[in-house]
Amino acid sequence: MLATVYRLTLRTQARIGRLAALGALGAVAVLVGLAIGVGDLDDTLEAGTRLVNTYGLSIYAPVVALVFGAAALGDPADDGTLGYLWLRPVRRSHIVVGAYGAALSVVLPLTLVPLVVAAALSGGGGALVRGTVLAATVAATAYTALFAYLGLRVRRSLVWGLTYILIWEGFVALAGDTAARLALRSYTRSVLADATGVRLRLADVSLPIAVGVPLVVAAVALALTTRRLHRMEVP
Amino acid sequence: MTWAAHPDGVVIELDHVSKWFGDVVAVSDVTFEIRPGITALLGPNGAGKSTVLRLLCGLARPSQGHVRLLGLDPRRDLSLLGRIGLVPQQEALFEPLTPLETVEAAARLLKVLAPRDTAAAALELVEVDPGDPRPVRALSKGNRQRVKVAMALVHDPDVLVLDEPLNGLDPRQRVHLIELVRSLGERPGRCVVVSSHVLDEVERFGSRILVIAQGRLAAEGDFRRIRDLMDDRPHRIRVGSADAAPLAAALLEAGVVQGVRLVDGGLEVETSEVRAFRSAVAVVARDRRLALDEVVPLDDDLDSVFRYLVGR
Amino acid sequence: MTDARILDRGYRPYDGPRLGPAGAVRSLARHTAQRVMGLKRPAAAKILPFLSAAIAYVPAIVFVGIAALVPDERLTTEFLPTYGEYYAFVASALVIFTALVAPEALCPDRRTGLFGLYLASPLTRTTYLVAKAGTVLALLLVATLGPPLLMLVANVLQGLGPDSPADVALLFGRVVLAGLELGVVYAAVSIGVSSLTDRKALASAGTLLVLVLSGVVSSVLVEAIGAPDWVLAFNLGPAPTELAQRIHGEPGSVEYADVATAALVGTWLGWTALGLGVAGWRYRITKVVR
Amino acid sequence: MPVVVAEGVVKRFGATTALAGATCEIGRGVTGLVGANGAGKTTLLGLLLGLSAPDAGRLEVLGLDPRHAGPQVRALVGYSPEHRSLPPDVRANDLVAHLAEVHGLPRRAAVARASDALYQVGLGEERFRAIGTMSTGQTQRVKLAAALAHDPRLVLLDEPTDGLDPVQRDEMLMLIRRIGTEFGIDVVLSSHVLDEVERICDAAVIVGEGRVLAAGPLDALRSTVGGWLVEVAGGSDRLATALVARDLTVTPDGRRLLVEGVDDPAVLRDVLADLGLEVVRLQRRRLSLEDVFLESGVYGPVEGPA
Repeated sequence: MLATVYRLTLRTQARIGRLAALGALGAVAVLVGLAIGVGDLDDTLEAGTRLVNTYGLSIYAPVVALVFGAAALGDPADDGTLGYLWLRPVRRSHIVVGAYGAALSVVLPLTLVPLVVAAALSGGGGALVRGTVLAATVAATAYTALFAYLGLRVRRSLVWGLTYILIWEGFVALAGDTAARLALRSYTRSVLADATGVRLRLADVSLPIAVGVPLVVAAVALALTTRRLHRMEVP
Repeated sequence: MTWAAHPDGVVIELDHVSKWFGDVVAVSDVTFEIRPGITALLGPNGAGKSTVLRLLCGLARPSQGHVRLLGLDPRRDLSLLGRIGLVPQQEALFEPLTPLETVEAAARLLKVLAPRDTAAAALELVEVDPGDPRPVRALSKGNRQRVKVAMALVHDPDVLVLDEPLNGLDPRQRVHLIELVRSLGERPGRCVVVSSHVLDEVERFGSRILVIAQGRLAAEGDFRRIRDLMDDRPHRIRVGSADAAPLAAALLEAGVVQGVRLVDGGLEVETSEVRAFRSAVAVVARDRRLALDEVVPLDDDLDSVFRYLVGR
Repeated sequence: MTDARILDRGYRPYDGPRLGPAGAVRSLARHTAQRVMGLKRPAAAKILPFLSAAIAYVPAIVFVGIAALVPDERLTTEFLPTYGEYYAFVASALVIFTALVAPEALCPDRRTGLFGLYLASPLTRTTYLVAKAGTVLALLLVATLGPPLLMLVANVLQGLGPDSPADVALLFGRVVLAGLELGVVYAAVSIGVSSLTDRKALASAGTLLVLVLSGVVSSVLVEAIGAPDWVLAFNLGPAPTELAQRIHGEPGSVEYADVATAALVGTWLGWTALGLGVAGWRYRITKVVR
Repeated sequence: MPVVVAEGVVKRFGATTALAGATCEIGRGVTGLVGANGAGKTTLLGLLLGLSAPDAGRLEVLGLDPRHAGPQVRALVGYSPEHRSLPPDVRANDLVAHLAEVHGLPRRAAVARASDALYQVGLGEERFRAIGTMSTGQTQRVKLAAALAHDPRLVLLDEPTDGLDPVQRDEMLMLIRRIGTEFGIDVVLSSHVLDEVERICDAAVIVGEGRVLAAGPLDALRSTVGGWLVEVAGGSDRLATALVARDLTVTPDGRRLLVEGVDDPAVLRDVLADLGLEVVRLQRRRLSLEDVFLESGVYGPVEGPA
């Protein structure tokens, strides 16, 4: 059952238009990484980490997760095909995990590949690449789950998602430590800081927490999505 | 698959069901039972018909009262969902998939044995070529509609709900689908609910109707008997005859008609004792040696019944 | 004379003049302009277009005000920007306005299916696109040509402008040419992007993306990879403004010092042709759902 | 003078032949255009409007050749497409006036006629509301008004009753009938619901596999085929045996009996009177448009590559 939902979601969501657009955004990261690498900067690790952090983890990864995460169950709910999954003797958790898995199978490569290439090209060395891989994976996993719930909870989930990424994580979370705790960005940023040793603003969380909390957030988000799917009235 | 047979064969039961969206009452205090066979669900646009349909198959949750399908609550009992087949009104499908993949996916989710072969069989039943390599995106509206029907049949459901299934089909496809649904309705224990606005075609599905108007149940049962209950609406019947005037006089004299109008080629009568009229018309004509070559009821088809029940 | 009559309220045929395709193009242009500016539509639709167009005029009004209030002529000629420099002040308003006009003009027709109705009228795909492109250009000119013209007229009235009529005519020509240059390239690019999708939000974002990416890519290529300087001309942000200053015979900004005017004109033609070409191709192949 | 003349019209889209020599004439009044999915109906409508050119054959609409005089033809034709195709945030009267102008009317006349057309289709003050706030029924009427406002000589309607409930359908059909008669504007009604075509059309054109399989006034198409339909409330079998005794051939058809070989209807009257049965229906049998449609071999091509 779960595999069928996974395949269905993957085939309907992996659309050329979206992949091309996000691929272009990823290409920008690679280009800038190349620029850092080629330029005669003294501390490429610092510059590379800043690139992965500001562009990669703060904008690129969340946006990719938003586009595919929100669409995983949001699109079927909007166009009415959700009924073809819902009105079946399939546990709601299987539907959610299947759709989430499909979204993640697109978000992970689409996030990891450009960022890791950018990290490598920027000359930041093995530490940066390792940090990028771990941070990007945590980011993709958590954000995709968060936006999967958002996609099912609200209409026009893209607008709400962007609001969360740009405004909540972009400004409000910088207000102070407690506020920062409520934004995934501070955790993913801490993972990167821990691996590369570069000090990043508001990135003072220990590694186990920096990895643990996002995964918990992901689990809670999926649970909420399952409950929502169970109780909702399918359009 | 045995199911907890309801005592007297009732398959779908709504008991004092109401449904609000915010402070808009979509369905208010509706109670009815549906037995095996074909039942047509009718109602003006925006009168709550589609909400009743969604309550019926568990897509929506009643604000009050309860819905029972085969004795179970569709909102709580997941296994029940494996016995319901729904053809929804909206046209969206899993666009990149081919017809066979679409129906096979449904079959898998419905835990059908040999999903691929069953899917192919279901597609052949609705005259869609299972080997068609094109994604459903490229198919005509008529063919997409038939793929939806195939998805609802692939698991031989006990409850089949079709929301305007003939939408987009051409005349031949409509005739074929009507015959298919009729044969589906004949399987013992299966209950088919069809909603449609084209009443002349609804008559061919069968004569049991359920009319929802202004969010309430307006009428239920065989529409001909419903027509006969409408004693505030005299029957209008056209009588073809060369001797229109004398026949009109004779019928008036016999007291079986309340009103007569001469029209070209005969007359139109209004009668509230329709049975009396039907017994007398041939006898009166023969006794007075008056020509009688047509007796055609003008307002006892489903269209008129619906209009009287619901029309403004 | 009868004191009562019942007029036939039935259907009345029309036997007045019919204006043919030309009338259709004019009507489509007027309706599109109204739609873009939010007229005859809920109030909310008026805010963004009027706001962004107004922002383009604010600096002009301020400069005219200063020129009028400050008597000392030397100060004003030193302090106030030249016609070419004016565009730098309103760059952001121009970009926002551009990202609004074409998407609103082109996308809704296809999304709602009205495009199919237009094709069933005396309009053809070509006259439809001509009317739409013309409207988009006209609206953009309101923001690119209006303000400098306002300043020119105000300066001439106050005697600050050039003295001899010949000079005024020359300046007027330059202002019009610069306004047209900016309007055309921005119109073409935004029309091209808007023809690719029927969702105006995506078209607006796409237009902004093209403007931004053209900058990022060209600067990275030149600075990082060391591509020749004329590649900077592809940057849709500063390049058109630079060309406007060249039209006014003013020295442009430092980065573009050694970028030949020919390069600027070349990329201007390139972007315009690309935008209109994409739109022409898309509108020829768009299948209308009937 | 016929409104539309088509002779041997051929139209190919790549490998598929949408029209393979369609020949027919559409006259005044309301004409039904019926056919299988993919039989070329939509293609024919497109050719009539001059939106695409036929590969062969001759086509004439209102005396003009749509291939060369496309804009002139479309100025005189009103078209109401099947799909929801109106912007939701524009007021109905603004849109209809705009479309009238686009069809060539000067501004003043367009605004006046738009308001008039919206009245004629039964929209009162709701014509000043945004189309998005309107019901399906009202939107279909706005589309009809948009097709009428510029006083066309021919109106092409594609499934105008789509999405309407039974009462709305009857009202729309009566309105279309009025357009074809009172308004004096000829109508081509493309529909899949043959009962509705039968109810309001004067003539019909049946399209199948890219050709016109049958065309002409409905009365000619639905020639009477002899035989009578009799329905009684109970005692149907007694009636059957009595009729057979009068050496008439009787075949049951659902609740009714099909009686053939009747030369004088009086015999039916007498048998019914003698048996004292309740006569529900006594009627000459006529082919329905559906019978004609199905017998004309209208099997649309099994969806070949579109």
